[in-house]
Amino acid sequence: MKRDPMHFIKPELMPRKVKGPDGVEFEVEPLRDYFCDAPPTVQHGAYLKIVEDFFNWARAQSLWILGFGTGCGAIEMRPLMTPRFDAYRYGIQWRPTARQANLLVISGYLSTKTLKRAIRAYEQMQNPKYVVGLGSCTINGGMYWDSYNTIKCLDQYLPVDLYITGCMPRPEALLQGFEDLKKLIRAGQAEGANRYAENFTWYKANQKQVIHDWDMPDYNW
Amino acid sequence: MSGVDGLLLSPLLILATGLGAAFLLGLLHPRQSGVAYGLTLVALAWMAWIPARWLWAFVLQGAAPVEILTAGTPPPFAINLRFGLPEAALTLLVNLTGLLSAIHLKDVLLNQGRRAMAVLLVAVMALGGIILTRDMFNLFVFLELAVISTAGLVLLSDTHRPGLALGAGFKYLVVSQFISVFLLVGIIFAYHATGTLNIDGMAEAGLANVAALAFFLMFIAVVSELKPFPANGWALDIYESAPPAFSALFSAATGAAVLYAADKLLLIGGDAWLPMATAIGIVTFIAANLLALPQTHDRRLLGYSSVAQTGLVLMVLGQRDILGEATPFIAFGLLVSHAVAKAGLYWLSGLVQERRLTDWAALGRRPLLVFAFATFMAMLTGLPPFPGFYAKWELVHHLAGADRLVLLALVLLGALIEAGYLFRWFGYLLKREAPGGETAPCTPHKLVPVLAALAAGWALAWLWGDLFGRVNLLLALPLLFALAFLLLDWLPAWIKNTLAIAGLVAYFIMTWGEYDPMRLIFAIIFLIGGALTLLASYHAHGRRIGFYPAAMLMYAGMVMLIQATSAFEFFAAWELLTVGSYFLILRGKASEPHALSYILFSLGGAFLILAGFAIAAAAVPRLDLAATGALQLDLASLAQVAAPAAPWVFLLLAIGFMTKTAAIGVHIWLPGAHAEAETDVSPMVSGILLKAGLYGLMVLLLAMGKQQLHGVELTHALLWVAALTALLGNLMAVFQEDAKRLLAYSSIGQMGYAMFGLALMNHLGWLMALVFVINHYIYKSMLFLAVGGVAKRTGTREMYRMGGLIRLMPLSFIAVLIGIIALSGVPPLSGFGGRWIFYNAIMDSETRLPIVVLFLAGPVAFLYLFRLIYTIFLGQLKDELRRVKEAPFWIVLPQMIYVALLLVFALVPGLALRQVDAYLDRFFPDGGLRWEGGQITSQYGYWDPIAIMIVVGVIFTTLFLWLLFVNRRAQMVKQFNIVFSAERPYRPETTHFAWNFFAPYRKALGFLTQPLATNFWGAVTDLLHTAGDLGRRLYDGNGQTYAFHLLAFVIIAFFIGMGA
Amino acid sequence: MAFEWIKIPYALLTLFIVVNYGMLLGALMQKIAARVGRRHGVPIWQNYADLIKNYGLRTSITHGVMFYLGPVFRLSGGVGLLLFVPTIYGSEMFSNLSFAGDLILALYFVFFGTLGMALGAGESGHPHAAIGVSRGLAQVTAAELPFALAVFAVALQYQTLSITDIVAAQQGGVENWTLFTNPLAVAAAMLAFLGSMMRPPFDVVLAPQEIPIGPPTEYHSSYLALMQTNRAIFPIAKIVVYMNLFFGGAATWPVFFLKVFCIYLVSVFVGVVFPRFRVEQSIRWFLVWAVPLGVLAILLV
Amino acid sequence: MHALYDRLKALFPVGEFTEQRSNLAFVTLPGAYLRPALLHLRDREGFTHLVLLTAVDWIEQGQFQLTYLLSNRAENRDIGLRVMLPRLGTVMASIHDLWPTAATYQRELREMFGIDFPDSPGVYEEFILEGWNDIPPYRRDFDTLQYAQDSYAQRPGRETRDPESHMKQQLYPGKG
Repeated sequence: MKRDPMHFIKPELMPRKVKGPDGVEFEVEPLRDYFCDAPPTVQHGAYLKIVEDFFNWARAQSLWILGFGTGCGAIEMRPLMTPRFDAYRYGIQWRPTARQANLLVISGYLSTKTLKRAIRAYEQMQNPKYVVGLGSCTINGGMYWDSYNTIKCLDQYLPVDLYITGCMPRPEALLQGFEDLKKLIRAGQAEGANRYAENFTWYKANQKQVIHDWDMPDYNW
Repeated sequence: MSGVDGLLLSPLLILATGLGAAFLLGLLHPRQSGVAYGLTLVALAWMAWIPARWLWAFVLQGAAPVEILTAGTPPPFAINLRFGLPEAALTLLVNLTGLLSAIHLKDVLLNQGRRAMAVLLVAVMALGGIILTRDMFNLFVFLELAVISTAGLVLLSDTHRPGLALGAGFKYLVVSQFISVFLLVGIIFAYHATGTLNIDGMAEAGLANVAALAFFLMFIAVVSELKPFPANGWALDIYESAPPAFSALFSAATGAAVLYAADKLLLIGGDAWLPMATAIGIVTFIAANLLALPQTHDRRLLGYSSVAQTGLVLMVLGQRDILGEATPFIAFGLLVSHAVAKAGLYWLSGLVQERRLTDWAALGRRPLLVFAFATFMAMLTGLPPFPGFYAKWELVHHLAGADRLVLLALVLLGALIEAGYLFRWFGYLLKREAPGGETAPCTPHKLVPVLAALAAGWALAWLWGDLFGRVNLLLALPLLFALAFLLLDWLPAWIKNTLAIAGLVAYFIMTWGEYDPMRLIFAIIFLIGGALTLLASYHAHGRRIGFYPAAMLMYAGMVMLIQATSAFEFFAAWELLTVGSYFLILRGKASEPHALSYILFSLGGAFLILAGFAIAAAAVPRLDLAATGALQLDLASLAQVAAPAAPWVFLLLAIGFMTKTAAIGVHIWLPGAHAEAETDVSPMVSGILLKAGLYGLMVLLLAMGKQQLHGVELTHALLWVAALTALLGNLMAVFQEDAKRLLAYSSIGQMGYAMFGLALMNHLGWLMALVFVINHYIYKSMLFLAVGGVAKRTGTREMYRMGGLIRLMPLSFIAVLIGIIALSGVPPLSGFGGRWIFYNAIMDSETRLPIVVLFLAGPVAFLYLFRLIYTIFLGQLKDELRRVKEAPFWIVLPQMIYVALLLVFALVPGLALRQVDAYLDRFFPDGGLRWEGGQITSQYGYWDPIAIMIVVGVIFTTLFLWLLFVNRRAQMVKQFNIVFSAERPYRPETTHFAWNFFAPYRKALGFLTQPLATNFWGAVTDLLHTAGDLGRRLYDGNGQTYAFHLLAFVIIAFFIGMGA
Repeated sequence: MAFEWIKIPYALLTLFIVVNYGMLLGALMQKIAARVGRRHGVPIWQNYADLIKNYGLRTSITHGVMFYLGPVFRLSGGVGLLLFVPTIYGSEMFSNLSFAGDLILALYFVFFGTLGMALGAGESGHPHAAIGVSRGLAQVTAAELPFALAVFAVALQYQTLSITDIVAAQQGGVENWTLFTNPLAVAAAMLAFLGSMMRPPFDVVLAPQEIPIGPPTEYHSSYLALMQTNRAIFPIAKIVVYMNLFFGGAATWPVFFLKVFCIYLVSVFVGVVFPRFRVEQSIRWFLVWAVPLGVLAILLV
Repeated sequence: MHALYDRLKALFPVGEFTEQRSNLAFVTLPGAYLRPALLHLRDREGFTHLVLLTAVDWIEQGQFQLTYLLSNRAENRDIGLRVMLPRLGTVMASIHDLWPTAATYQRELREMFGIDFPDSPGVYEEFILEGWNDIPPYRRDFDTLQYAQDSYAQRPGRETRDPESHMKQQLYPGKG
């Protein structure tokens, strides 16, 4: 039952003939006409190190998490907003849109179906951006080690900066993880976005290996 | 007899020729129908020539009327005929109609042979006899002759639909005999009472007093021949079933002749019988028009219309006590309009094969015939420059002068209903698809009568203008310029466009010194603005038949409007611009119903204005109407209208003007009319035409100022109307899906603002109104052009079908962007000036509450403006629009000029306003502005447009450069590269949030946009139609019923007339 | 009043002070709201970090020209509004550029940024942006009405449209403030104020849960930084208008800081207590509760 | 429930009857009689609610078992109808016209078991899986571990322990 990837292209993404108001027919190819397909590039920091350090301090101090719960671990992030943990103290906030977020937390198991969305969300964030894998499932599949539809190893598909172990890790562990991430950022070592751009073909190959119905451009701006 | 008369032929020859030719025809061999036809034509031509020659003599050579005595004895003992100016005119009319009808009837006559021709000749001769004779019994004889020959003609012509005409003719005969009995009995009684059969003798003997019943019988018999309501079913069947040319004769000639007979009888009856004639006339006028309203059969509709027109003339005859010397001018004006137009329309109907009104679409492709139809329609509805217009003006003024206001209202109501079905018909003719695409065969003998009527119509228009004595509209330069385009319509559009632009500009250069600063603003908008808008018309290819005459007619009307000094000129100009714009609007693809509602509201408004002027003229003390007979009312003397009439005059005029500015309640015509109009017409009718109504209001308010009615300050009421107009116009704009409708509703709102400014009645309020006038002209023209250009390219006006066009149509986008910023009043563009003056103006105002409504209206504008620009230019580009190009150059060019104008006006509003500000000091001495350098100061606040522009510009530019610098490497993405909750959009259609854009707002305030006004006017129209339909049940096609109608009519008339 | 070159550095100084005060005040208000929920909330310098972070982003995207212009419009609107209104009463130095126009200018310039922002958001092609704008505009029609009425009432009361003159009329003691001389107008205006601060119960425009923050959904990096700057300036600029019209203005910077803080706090107080209104609910609320106050205010002046 | 069974037996050739609880029972019947039986239960017996529609893969018997679980809310009792179908080329008539929700179940069954329900709305659209290119994963002949190992990169060094023995060792060390 192996099928050609083109088999999975949705009808709305198929090239189609349309007739303009002037009666002239032409072809619309949605994947080409509606999506930008420029590849990502490696971005260098500011020319002056002191400026870059200053930026890194600000980046560390302003972690905006994309409000995207991929698995059951998302439930452990909610308490961070409560008075008990109050992650806002540490400059951590949640943003509902990928454009404004700079931290993607993969919160638990990631089915291939969600992986596709996670990739899209990650690529729509702007450089520099960070990925934190939450819980055993992101590390080695965890209890889903033999599942037919979850990935077992997140860093094959997205440039993970930090894993937080546990099944599930407690909110305290999350806070600790974020503090560790801040250290990485301040040290200028959280360059996942650049790693992603550098190893773009490798990541894409891995992604496409598990996502059979690849119906989007290689990079989602 | 004078020397001149010696050269003239005896009028008796008219009768003799008719009879003789008919007799001769009998001698011919039945097969020689060609010869017979020739003989008939010659005879008719000869019969027409004699009165024509006489008419010439009467008018230009000063001939005296002749009395013709038969048998050589004076009246009591022998029949006498009179031949004066009216007789000459009428016989000419009758005989010409007969001649042209004979030409038109060629097929039928040749087919039917000499008998039919003889009967036709006899009929025409008999009608001539009715006109000429002064003897009562002789009149009876001619009437009988006319009736019998009419019936004979109908019966003879019973060819194409056997049975129908037969029935009609039979019914006609039956009912006619009833009438004859009345007449004969009346004559016997009258002779018994007075001992004479001579009409003048009876009059001298005071028959009406001596033997009222005798007179009643004679009178009612003659009136019944006029087919008064309801005793007219029998006649209508004739109209419907006879050949059209014959119906023309029946309608035009018979009507004219019998009306003259009725006039003679009224001479006997004296003043006492005038009210009855009036009553019968007006009831017939209204009822027949109502009955015509639901008609779908063309000839029957024309029949009803004929009856109505005859009724109107009868009513005029009945008003001779107050009309005095003006009676012939009015009566003939109406009569010839009716006769020429109706005959023309009947002849025209010979060119249409099917009988439904919609089948007239077959004529729609023939400009000449359309022009003929339009001419006839204008004649019937009394539009300038035709005789009916002058007659209506005089009539209404006399009625108002004698305080017969109910009658006045009824006349105008009937005229409006008549306009309703005629213009609806015209709409069918132009806009409906011809059934099967067939056009009727256009043989010369069918065409000649139509063209003759057309020529006669325009000749009469000139004649009546000349007779009117003061202003001959056909001599007005702007109107002539517009009419010249009728002759030039064969030229390609771009040449005509150049001519039109040159004409407008040239006329402005010729006249600009004549205007005061306020009028100058209007003149600039009408003339220069019109020329600017016409630039967009260069985009049209081909010849664009009909566009330029209509457009230039509208501009001519507007120019004449601001040049008008007297009420008559003003009103004529008003009607001209209305008609011109109607033809313009009608050109839109789906504009038929909207154009109709436009013209009806406009005519309704115009009639209110007419009534207002008439009442004002009556109430201005110094005018002695009876002495002058001329009803010249200067616009300035509106100020002198005396107290009880003044507020009513104000009210009538204000409502009349407000129908043009589309104040709430009478606004329903606007959205459709403006939205459905062509791309370059929308800016004309919205940006320019709407200002005519404002101009009218300005003239009115300047002259009359504040008026009180039952303790209500009318300007205060106007404030409320204006505020509600602004609010509801804006609100309704919010919920439109159609971009042009949105703009149209927005215009309603904007006009509300301008009206509000005027109604404030203070210096700054007026200045604000003028700012709105200027601004609205610029940005609404620009927006309509931009949206029209987009609609042209995308093939739709529905905004949700567009989207994302900014990259494809950047110039249009800029125009719309500038337009909406200006319209919304956001600094630094010119709309802010209007808002600033508004706030200063209301500081001076006593009234507060209406301002609340206006405050609410303000931000609502943002809603529809954002929607306009967003749903068209931003958001998601659709599949099929991906290759759309920028709008055509000639549509974009004026937009860019408007952008420049807006910026200039934003920077230096003083350029346009300073003069007006100073000028307004004359009327409102307090509260003017101070202009020092860039700064404008009122007594409350200040602003400096240049400083604002610089400050905003500097901040904006700085930030923009900064953003460009820090974002210099931004990746340009495509339209689906949006964060879509980690998904991707499905299709542009489902991603473009545009349809029902303000759904929550509808939930909250949608209840305010219930179509109350639309429902109200819909109910009024339904009511009229239902009334007409009910009336139709009277006419069941049964001869007995018709006879009964006649009896009932006579009895009712008897009780009402004699009982009183 | 006329233009002098020295006004430009003065105006820039005002701008500098207000931006910084706005940044800190914004965070402070967040902290206060957090304390209501027994949290500590963001650090007081959080807004600076966020701003720098956003400028520090290395990549960005653009949807087109209007997408660029949106934030520019937005911030121009904020800066312009601030500079068209005199900040410190009686100070030639901080009368800014108010020679360009009076109260009406300020009133209408408020919309400059809103309109431009709406257009920029529109070009992003994101339906949530359009939905947010649709909600925001719908709400603003009702929310601005009581304010407009109050402004009109105040202008009638003092018979002037010049802000400086209005402030001058309120000098000489607390009892001369419009707050006490025309409480109806102030009440109406303060209700309108709630509607314009993008806080609950009138924050359905941004509605982070349903339409990810509405109009600015697509904005990021320096675009967002510009908008954040505006977020610091604009509320204060607006409050300055309120302060001048209703609360006697401010003659010195400390008074200015205090009054702005207190007025700002009103919206925060209300915001932390009430849940969110839907658009039609808030429109009805304004029409039922705030507008009658405004109408009374203009009738009773 | 026995009374109900008797009534059903009178009408349809129903097979074995299993009473799980006093208010839950299962009957087996041939697929051809499913529809009339469902209609009877829904319209006459008050079982108005389709609780679920699921399948069991009896690979040993070469059969799929479809279970239609109906609920009578008024009397608080449930009945399950079982239909046995051959595993090869399994096709079953759709009941989406009786309960619209059935369409969703049927879509899932087609995707997860490969049981076809022609005419069921959207039955060939992807339901949960995207781009699935193997045999339906709930069939017992699908080897999920093998598939996971083939498809996904594994992190080396992972150990698997039996939870029972591991926890015993953790909690009670030394007790064996």
